[in-house]
Amino acid sequence: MSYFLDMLLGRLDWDALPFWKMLQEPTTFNIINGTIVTGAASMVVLGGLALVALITWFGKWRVLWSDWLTSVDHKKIGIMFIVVAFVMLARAIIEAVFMRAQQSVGLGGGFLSAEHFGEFFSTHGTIMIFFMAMPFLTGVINYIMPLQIGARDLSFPVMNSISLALTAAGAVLVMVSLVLTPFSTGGWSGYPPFTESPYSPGAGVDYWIWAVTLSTLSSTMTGINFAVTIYKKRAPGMHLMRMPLFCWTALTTAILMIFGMPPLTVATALLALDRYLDFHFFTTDLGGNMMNYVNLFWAFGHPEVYILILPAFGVFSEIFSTFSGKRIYGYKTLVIATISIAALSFTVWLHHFFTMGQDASINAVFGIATMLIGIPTGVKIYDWMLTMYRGRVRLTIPMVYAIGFIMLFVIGGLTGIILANPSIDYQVHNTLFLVAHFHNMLVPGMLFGMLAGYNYWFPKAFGYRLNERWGYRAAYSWIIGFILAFFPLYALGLLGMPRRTVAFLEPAYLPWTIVAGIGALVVLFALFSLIMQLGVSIRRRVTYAVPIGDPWDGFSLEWSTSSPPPEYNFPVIPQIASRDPFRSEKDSGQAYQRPEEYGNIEMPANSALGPVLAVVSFLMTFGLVWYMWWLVIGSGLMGLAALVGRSFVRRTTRIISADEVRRTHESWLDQVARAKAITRADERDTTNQGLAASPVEGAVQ
Amino acid sequence: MTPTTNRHPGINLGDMHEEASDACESLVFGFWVFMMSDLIIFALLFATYVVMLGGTAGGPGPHELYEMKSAFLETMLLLASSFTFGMASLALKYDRTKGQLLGWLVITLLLGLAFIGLELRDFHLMASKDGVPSRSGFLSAFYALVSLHGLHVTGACLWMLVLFGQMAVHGLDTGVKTGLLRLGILWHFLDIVWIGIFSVVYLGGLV
Amino acid sequence: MMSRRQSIWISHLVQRYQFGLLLCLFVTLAGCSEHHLSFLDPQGPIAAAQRGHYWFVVALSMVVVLPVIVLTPWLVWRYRYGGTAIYRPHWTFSKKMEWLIWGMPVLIVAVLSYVLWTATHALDPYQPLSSDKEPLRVQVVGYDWKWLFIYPEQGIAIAGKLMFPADRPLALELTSNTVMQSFFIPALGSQIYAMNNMVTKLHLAAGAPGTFRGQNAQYNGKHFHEQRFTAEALEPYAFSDFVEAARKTGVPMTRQRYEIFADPSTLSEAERIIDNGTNDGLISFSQVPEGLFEAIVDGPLLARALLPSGPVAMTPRNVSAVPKAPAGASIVPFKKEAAQ
Amino acid sequence: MTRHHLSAQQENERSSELRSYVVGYVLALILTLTPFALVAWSDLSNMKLWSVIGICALIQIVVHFRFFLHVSLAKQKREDLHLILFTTLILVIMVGGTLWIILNLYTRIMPSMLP
Ligand code: HEA
Ligand code: HEA
Ligand code: CUA
Ligand SMILES: [Cu+2]
Repeated sequence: MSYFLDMLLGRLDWDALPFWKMLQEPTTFNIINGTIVTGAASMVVLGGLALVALITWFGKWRVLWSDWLTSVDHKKIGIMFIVVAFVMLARAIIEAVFMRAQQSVGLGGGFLSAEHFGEFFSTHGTIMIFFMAMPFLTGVINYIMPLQIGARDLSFPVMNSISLALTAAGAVLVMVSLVLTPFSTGGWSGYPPFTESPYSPGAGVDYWIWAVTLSTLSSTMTGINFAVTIYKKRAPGMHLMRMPLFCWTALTTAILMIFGMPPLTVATALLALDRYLDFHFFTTDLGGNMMNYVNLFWAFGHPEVYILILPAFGVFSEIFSTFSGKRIYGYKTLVIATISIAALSFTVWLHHFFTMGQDASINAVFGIATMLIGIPTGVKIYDWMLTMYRGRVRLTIPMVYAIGFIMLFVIGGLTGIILANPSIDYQVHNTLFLVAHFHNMLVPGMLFGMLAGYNYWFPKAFGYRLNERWGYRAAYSWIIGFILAFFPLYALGLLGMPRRTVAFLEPAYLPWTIVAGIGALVVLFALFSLIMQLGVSIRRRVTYAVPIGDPWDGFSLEWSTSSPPPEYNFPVIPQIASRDPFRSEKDSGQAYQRPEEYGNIEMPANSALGPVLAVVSFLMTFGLVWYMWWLVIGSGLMGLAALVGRSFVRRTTRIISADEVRRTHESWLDQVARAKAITRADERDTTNQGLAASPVEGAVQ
Repeated sequence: MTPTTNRHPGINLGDMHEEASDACESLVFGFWVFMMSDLIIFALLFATYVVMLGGTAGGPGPHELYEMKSAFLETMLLLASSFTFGMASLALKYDRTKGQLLGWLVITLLLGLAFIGLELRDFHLMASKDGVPSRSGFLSAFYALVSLHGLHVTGACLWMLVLFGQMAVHGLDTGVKTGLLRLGILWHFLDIVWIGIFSVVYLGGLV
Repeated sequence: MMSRRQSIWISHLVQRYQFGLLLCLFVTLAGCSEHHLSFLDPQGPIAAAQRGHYWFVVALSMVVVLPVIVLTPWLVWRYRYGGTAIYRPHWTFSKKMEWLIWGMPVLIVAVLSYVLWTATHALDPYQPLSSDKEPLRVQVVGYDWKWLFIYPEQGIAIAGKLMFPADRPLALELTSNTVMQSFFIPALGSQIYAMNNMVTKLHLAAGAPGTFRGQNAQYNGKHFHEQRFTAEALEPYAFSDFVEAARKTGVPMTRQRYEIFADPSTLSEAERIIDNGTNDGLISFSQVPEGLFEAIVDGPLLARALLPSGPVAMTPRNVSAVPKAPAGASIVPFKKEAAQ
Repeated sequence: MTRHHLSAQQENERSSELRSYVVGYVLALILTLTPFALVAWSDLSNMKLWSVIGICALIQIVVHFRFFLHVSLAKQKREDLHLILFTTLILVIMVGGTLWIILNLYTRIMPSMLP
């Protein structure tokens, strides 16, 4: 019987329950920590149950299944990616706030146990990078990029759904680690030998390995999908040099994913071999060494941070141009700069381990390569400024984020340049100065970028604008909260405070950690504002509706379709004759033309492969974490069967008839004809239905 | 399609197979991109292998473990299979019957299986000389690299079986053709990786 | 190279004294600890040069960073919607501007790169410091969660404090008996990793007697934040007194004591057992055999073999209090619930 | 209904492609046999052997690309070439960088690991 149980449950036992230790040894400290973790776990469980209950109550299972989960429409997949990002974000933020709260009372103690603090920074980092930032930007690119290049979908829609499935499975795995604990305490970089079995024997590191592996595979497939789509599915006439800058950044991001993910795959796979099969890559006892792990991890890690930032750069390029009422300054320069950043990002990874002991010349070479990235980045910044120059700048919400970004990002860039100097890095490496640097890039850079894009494209995706008042509140409290929360960390780092410290003994740190804690509260308020913004907007969606689809007087193709766009995006694939095609159409009065004839449209049919693989890959990795080998083998075979089975399917598309296309399109065109065109002065008013007055009428002046 | 430009790497089906040829442009390109990503994985394992050469930890090293003869045989098998797969591709492109195609594919499959068999025999022999992955960092790196290649070959063989199944159900339709083209790319690619393995691992170690 | 003169010059440029004072103010406000914490308050030539380099980079980057911070709000205001400034929606390129926006960063990066190259070589931690005195050799071993400082020439080892004479440079060799760690005394200079089976090197020096905070900066488990020590630069005579005292009153390094020490525990836990609970944050070992460090680098078994068997603590009273280290403890250094 | 349905141009294409495989096979055989034979029977110095092995391998890789994968600089689409060149670049950077870094680290801090 017990033998059977062991087989069934692997190494899973009572210890895994978050409240177990609290029950065994009920000290105050254990009770506090047990309660926090149990609370989190119950939130996961109750949240899940509530969701199931709600869906059942409203009878939405069928809709969920056939309209969403099995859908291979890039727009829906994009939205689902963002939903995953949002759910994971909620957890990572709470952890961040806990860490800041702990450190603001961390003088000589605090309330969090060291293990929980370790799990917090590890899950926070892992989630933010792999399950918040990556899905978020993948979602945005998924939604926008095909619209901008005039395509109906990605090249491989089913693979797109599989990418989503793997990310979702990884996210669920991380969430499950809250209920069946523990998670790794090795940080998001998971350096061995600390993460090897002798030092981290539990399931924690295995959760980390498999969650990250799922995310990596997902991103590799996403990268391939994006790159092929951009190369092969552009509308006729859309040369590479006519693509909107966001598509350029999508392309470079895709290439970084394709080539940047493999080192991580290798690093985590070798670590897994060490842990599961007693290989000796990173343990020094039998001829291994951890230096190669560090090397491999950062050969991924550095391109990764540019994966995170480049799409944000793309978003900002669109936003600066749109809200300055002006074409982007220096398109070619921006393209060249983007490509240089992407290429250079493969040549600098050593700057994450200047202090390992290699030759000064190696350090110097990589240090200089790192600083070189400052050049194209600076050029981009100046190009954006020159875009505003002689423009008509409208301080909308996306623009507030953009301005905040540009001013804060240069400070983060400056500290990056500081870190790039090996002899200085010897002082600030592994301190909160570094933490401040990368949050300075990630929050005003990647996060503001995504938030700006969210405010900018939300009307496109859902057909109504977001509420302004809460939007501004969110944006400004983001900026202020960020400054308060992270600038003190620069000071703390300069004062020698190491990162990943649960508590400290220097009174000198306290004022700074308290300010940072307050900043985290402001950021929390920003998050609250975002939620309010969304809630209010949904309630007033009729008032804010912009069905015509061009609320900001945009430049690129996505604004030329209805909001939300039809499944097939374009009733007729547009013919592109210039950069900023929609702008040109509007300028020459050619926008909203009636196509001469409509054709049948062949769209990819729904597929259950994605959801099936999501379940299978979750079960498989869960089995791996807890040593439930039957589950691993069983789900592995199921996955294989699903893939093979799918390869026999031949009817993978369905036809949307020309009649239906005509009906939808003509009724939208009628709506366009009835709508009132507005100038930019009324942009934020409820009269904005998404139809821009033509420039002849002084639309922007 | 003008005969002077290739739409994608690998053999191009050309206008005799219009539908498949069109479908291939994205499919094969995508697969090729994936191969390049996979190539980075192999490259990093090669680098890892080289930097772990010194990590024998007193255990057996290349000279004790590697056998020139079987490495040579394996090389010949893979190389021949690349050629026979080429013949299969030509049969697919120019002959409208399945006979030749199937013949060449089956030969390729047998060569592939023979390769795997031989490799397993190698591993077995090595294990009997204490050459197991848990023995040392060096051996860990060896097994990670070489068996990843072996796993790829195994996967390719399985894929071929699946394609046989599809051929039985659907005949030689576009799906099968594009599948074969991609499989061909994988097959040649694995041969290229093997060049690296026999040069860096076996010959380099036996020098 | 980043000579002293140069760094002083740079520092003047950026008003070194003002910032230093400001820092001190904060430190004092918050109840000044007598330990120097930061390289911005440098206590030795390396840290001083690093501070100089730091401010130099900050100052030079300002040339390209400040315009962004200043001009962005100005642009937003000047070219606001509804304003009257010139509007050129189709103006998208200017050769002159192009020269400026590429040229400035290129120039700055060129200068920074030159300085980076020289400074990196000059401050290479492997580079011995020039001094008319022989450097003091100390071998540093990282354990979970404490450091051991072995003085091979003196035959002593201490944990919790790093004592050295202020007038001689320090030549450190570092390794770790466990996971990767990073040895770091900010007020003196560079941090560097310490890794199992490997030896890294670091050269430091203090300008004058004083105490400086030292720590491990690479996360290594739940007592990571307690892995701290005090570095103390002493007057020359005080150092020889210290060595004498350690030789006399230090506990002899035995295999048993070493094993207790090497087990995962904080310094104070180890001190309680090994050092009779003197509770002064310091364990000193005498009779440290020659070659202990090298043996630790080569493998835990060698280190153990090198050490003579002997009692754990000074008095039998404490011996009974010592938990028996289970067999194989060193193979699985982290028991799931290591000593609280 | 096989070959005689092919047009003259297709016949041409067919024979040139067949030639490509055969030539490729023969070249690959030569480039494989040479290093194996040298390692087995010659007594060249190690350094020389390694260079021969390396050079043969590199040429053989090119041969495979050219004759089996039909990749040619002149006829390929731009994106295919971009991709191959970029992959080569990344490969060189990552592998070269790894070797440079780790081997240097060995000499400085872990001489026992030097091969
Ligand atoms: C994208 C990455 C990202 C982001 C956004 C953040 C955001 C934050 N992070 Fe963190 N962090 C990391 C990545 C990130 N972090 C990483 C990689 C580490 C290192 C881990 C390690 O050590 O290994 C780390 C570590 C880290 C630490 C540990 C420091 C240490 O080592 O001692 C701390 C401590 O306070 C911290 C705090 C915060 C705080 C307060 C925020 C706040 O800014 C968070 C607030 C964020 C939000 C409120 C999100 C905003 C909302 C949206 C985007 C949603 C909007 C969308 C819709 C409405 C649809 N972070
Ligand atoms: C989006 C993420 C992002 C971005 C964009 C960057 C951008 C940069 N990063 Fe950062 N970085 C991270 C995320 C990011 N980083 C993370 C997550 C880590 C730590 C991970 C961990 O350890 O957990 C890290 C760590 C890190 C280190 C390692 C430090 C250490 O571990 O000790 C270094 C060192 O060189 C560095 C440097 C840089 C540089 C030079 C840039 C440059 O690209 C910046 C370029 C921008 C500018 C320079 C500003 C604009 C330019 C101008 C206004 C004009 C010209 C300026 C000059 C000529 C100077 N980063
Ligand atoms: Cu107190 Cu400096
Ligand atoms: Cu980096």
